[in-house]
Amino acid sequence: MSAAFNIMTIIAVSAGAFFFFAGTIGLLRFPDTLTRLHALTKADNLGLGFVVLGLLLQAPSIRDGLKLVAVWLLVLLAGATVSQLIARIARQDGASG
Amino acid sequence: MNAAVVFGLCGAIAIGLGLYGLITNPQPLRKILAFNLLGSGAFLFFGVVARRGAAVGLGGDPVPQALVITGIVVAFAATALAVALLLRLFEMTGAATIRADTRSSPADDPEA
Amino acid sequence: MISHPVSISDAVTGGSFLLVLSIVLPIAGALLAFIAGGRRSEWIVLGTMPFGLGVAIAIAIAMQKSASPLVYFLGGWLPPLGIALRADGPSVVMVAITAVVICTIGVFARTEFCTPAGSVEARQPFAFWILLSAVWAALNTVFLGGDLFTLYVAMELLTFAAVPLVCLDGRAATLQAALRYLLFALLGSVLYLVGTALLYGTYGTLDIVLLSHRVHAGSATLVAASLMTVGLLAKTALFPLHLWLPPAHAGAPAPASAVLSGLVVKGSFFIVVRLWFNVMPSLPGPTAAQLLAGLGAAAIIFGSVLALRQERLKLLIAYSTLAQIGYLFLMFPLAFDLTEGRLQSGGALTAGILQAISHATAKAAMFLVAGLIYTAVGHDRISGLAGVARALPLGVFAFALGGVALVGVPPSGASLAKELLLQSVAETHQWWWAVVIQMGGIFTSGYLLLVLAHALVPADRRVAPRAPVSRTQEAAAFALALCSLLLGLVPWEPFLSVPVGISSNPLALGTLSKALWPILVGAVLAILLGRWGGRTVQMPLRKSLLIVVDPIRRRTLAFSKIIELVDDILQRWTAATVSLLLVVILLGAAMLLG
Amino acid sequence: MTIASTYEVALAMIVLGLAAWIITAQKSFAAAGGFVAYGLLLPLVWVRLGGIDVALAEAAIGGGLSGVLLLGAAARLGTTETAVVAERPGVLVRLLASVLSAFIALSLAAVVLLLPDPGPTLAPAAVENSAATGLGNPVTNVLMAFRAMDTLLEKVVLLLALIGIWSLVPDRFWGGRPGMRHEADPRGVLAFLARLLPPLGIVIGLYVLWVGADHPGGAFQGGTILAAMWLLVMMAGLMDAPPISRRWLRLTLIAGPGIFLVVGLGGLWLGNAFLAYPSAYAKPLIVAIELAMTLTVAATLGLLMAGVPERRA
Repeated sequence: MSAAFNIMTIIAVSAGAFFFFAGTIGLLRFPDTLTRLHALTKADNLGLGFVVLGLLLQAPSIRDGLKLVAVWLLVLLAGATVSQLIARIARQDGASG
Repeated sequence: MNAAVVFGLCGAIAIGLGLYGLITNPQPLRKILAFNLLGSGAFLFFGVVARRGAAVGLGGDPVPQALVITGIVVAFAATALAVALLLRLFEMTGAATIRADTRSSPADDPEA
Repeated sequence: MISHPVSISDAVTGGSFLLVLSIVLPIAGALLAFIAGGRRSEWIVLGTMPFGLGVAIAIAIAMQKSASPLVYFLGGWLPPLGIALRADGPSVVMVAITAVVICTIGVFARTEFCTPAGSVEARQPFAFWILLSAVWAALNTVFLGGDLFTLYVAMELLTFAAVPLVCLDGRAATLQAALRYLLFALLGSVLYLVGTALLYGTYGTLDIVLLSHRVHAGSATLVAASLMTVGLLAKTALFPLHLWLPPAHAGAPAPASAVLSGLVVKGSFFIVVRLWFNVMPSLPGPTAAQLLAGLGAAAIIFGSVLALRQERLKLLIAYSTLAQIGYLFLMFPLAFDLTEGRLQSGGALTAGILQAISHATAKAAMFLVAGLIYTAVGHDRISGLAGVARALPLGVFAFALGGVALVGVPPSGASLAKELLLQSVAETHQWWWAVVIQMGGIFTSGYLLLVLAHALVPADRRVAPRAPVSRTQEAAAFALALCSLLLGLVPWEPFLSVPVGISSNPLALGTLSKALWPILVGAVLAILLGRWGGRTVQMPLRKSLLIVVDPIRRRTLAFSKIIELVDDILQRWTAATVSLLLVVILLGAAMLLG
Repeated sequence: MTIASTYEVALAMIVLGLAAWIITAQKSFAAAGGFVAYGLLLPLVWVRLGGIDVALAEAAIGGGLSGVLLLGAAARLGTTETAVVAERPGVLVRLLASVLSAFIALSLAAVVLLLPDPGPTLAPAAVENSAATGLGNPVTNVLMAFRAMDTLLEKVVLLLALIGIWSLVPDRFWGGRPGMRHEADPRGVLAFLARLLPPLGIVIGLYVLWVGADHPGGAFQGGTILAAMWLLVMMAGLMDAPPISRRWLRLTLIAGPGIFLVVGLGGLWLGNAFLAYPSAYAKPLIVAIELAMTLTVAATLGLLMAGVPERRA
């Protein structure tokens, strides 16, 4: 049982790491702010989601599991808001010059 | 190579980089950044010391760890004060430099 | 190694809770003043002053009675886990003098930093009174703290209280001076912090007494010692690490300058003393001690020559502080006992502490008078001081007394310090330091006479003070100067070791004449180096004198040009920080040599 | 090399790369950005060094508050950069500086590697004496009991930095509100976040304070989270910064050190020593002090970030 959990954790966390990696490449390689933002937020949300999913399987108690989910939700919320703000500024800058 | 060795070296190099930046970069803000780097290197030294004192089931000696927490607070207070001084100086003079013409005295009397 | 909460009888030796009070009282004053605000802040801080002074005196009495250092274990926790407060002789003396100086400055500053009628609260008074209280708390912690990290926090408290004092008037030039001061001081504190980490990692404690039992010469300890010492020197502004001092001390409002120059630099100096005399007396070795005193000697030459070349009174006093800080470091090689290979807490240490407190009182008095002169005539150009003596008779007299005390005329504390130093010179056969010691007195009298010569000349027309000068303020400055002059008469024996046969009769003719010749030489120096202009030159006697001395004057001026040039370079950030690293390395090497 | 040490070496390399970036980057804003990343990676280092409490403090302060402060300053000072570049020292001086810094770094590295291993430690003493306070987190025990004096002084340092910043106000704005007034779209996304997050954030802040008694966390870390919530609300324009003359504000700012001082003096009065807690009440007293300190820290940090008062009340 725990071996299966461990394997699933490894798979999920690796998938998460892959998405982070892809997102970072997008951040570095994409041409403008909006596409970079797109790469970053999309990949990071998924990536973190996978990491949290993987870790959930290892959580010692329900309480710790809930904390992990809370972390994920908070990061989603903050990430979404901040990328909105950045995108808005980028659009304004783009419009004015 | 344990954590104490790796991060001890890391702290020493951070201190070296911080010293170099503090000396050579003329912008006060960069000096403040360099000071923070120096400080983090010093804190890492405490961390190494704490790690080497790990005993009785603790991950590290709690005393140096507590010292670091106090140190971080003090360093932040210093950063805040320095940034406020710098921004106020910028507001008044439009420049951000600490190079003073040493012969022009700081307390110029208003009549002269 | 194991520490339990100890019972009251162990934690509290007779009256040692006074040590706690001396720190808590000014902190409480600052906190209460912060809530109360406005005029009440001033009253609260002034209200704590008599109590603070009382506590300082009570500590001295308690120590005299117990005839041993007072110790207090905070929270009942014994070191190494807990923190101890300790009062030994030097710290008791420093606590007492700090109380006297702070209280006198408090009396003086009432006129300058009072909340104007009609406003609820004003920025400058609010900040000044709280910062003054904080400086006091920080200094007492520095003098009494028994743990190197507590000393670090106290030192930061001191810096954060001192920096805003520099730029209270809010002008751009003083803001810049404050920023320079803060950045350089922060560099100093990081170096100190690195040193404490290394010491803890080697010995598992930062308690001064425990460390003194455990310390041995190892590479980590040597590196820690040189980093910590140089970090402290940067905060003390010992040459060549003085770039921040002249603009900061000269730019601040007079009462703040008095605090900064008289007291604040003594805080980090005192920690150097703690480190070298208490924590590791046998570690630095004679070469390192000579190096420290060498920097001190350079500070005396640079500070004094530059002081003589200043056009403005406050800058002159600031540069003289530079020289006087150098004087404080002359004691290190003289306290070194070559046969035992360690620093001895004997006559030389007493001299250093005495010099520190004499300077604290005298320099505070001189800065206060400079402030009065500024209020009275609206500027502090030395060449425009004619007639000031008539407008401010007591003030100028106080300035003269403070200067005379610093020169080392009996019965001043500085004269006793000089006697002690010269005796140590004779005992340790280091004649070259005798030359430097005498030079210090000569230079001091030089710039004192320079100022007095200008101030005592009658003006063409009556100088009408632009603003009335309060007699209380003059009296406060005078009291401090008088205090400095009389420090040599205090029976120091219970607190500081005074070898027998030192100035049994300070008023005897022989000692007086010994003190007078430096003044004469100083007068010559003042004539040679001072910026003489305006009326004073017209006096026939000096005119004929000038013809004789003109060629010599030209040579000395060329010399002073070189000094000014070097100082210009050292006041640049890069040069100062590079020399800081060089001093670290040199000091480390000197300690390695032994 | 084990996986753990590979990870540590890689982490150290990234941290040092960022450190080099902070020093060498052309633009201050880029350097400050690098510092934020640096400050976020350091907590990982601290976890490897077994200092979870420090990791929390470092993340909150180093990466969070200091980073925001420095980024903000870099944005405002951007125009001054070209003028100051002229003051850059010449090649020879830079070479000298790098040689000296490298020499000092090398000697420090040598010395720190030669420190005794296993080193001297107070961990057994700290654990052995933890019964006196009833707290399970040894770091909190050191901060609140064994070395309470340092913590008390540190809180005064924080307050003093704030007074120092306030003392820079132009006289006409004394007693006014710090910082600029933030005008954000009340229906915008930031305002949305500022309505949604603070209730949660306050709970988390108090939770961090509460668990700090027995697990990593504590007054400072909790207070920082509260300060962040306050700053968020202010930035979203939902709430203005309070005028610095307000009595309630000043009371909050000294509540921490004030109560600490009172309890400390109570210890003197009740017989043991200054800063000693009567053993029956040690835990409730410490939690009370920490609660007050959390509020004070939150208020102080928020105002330190807000800066110099620039507007009338």
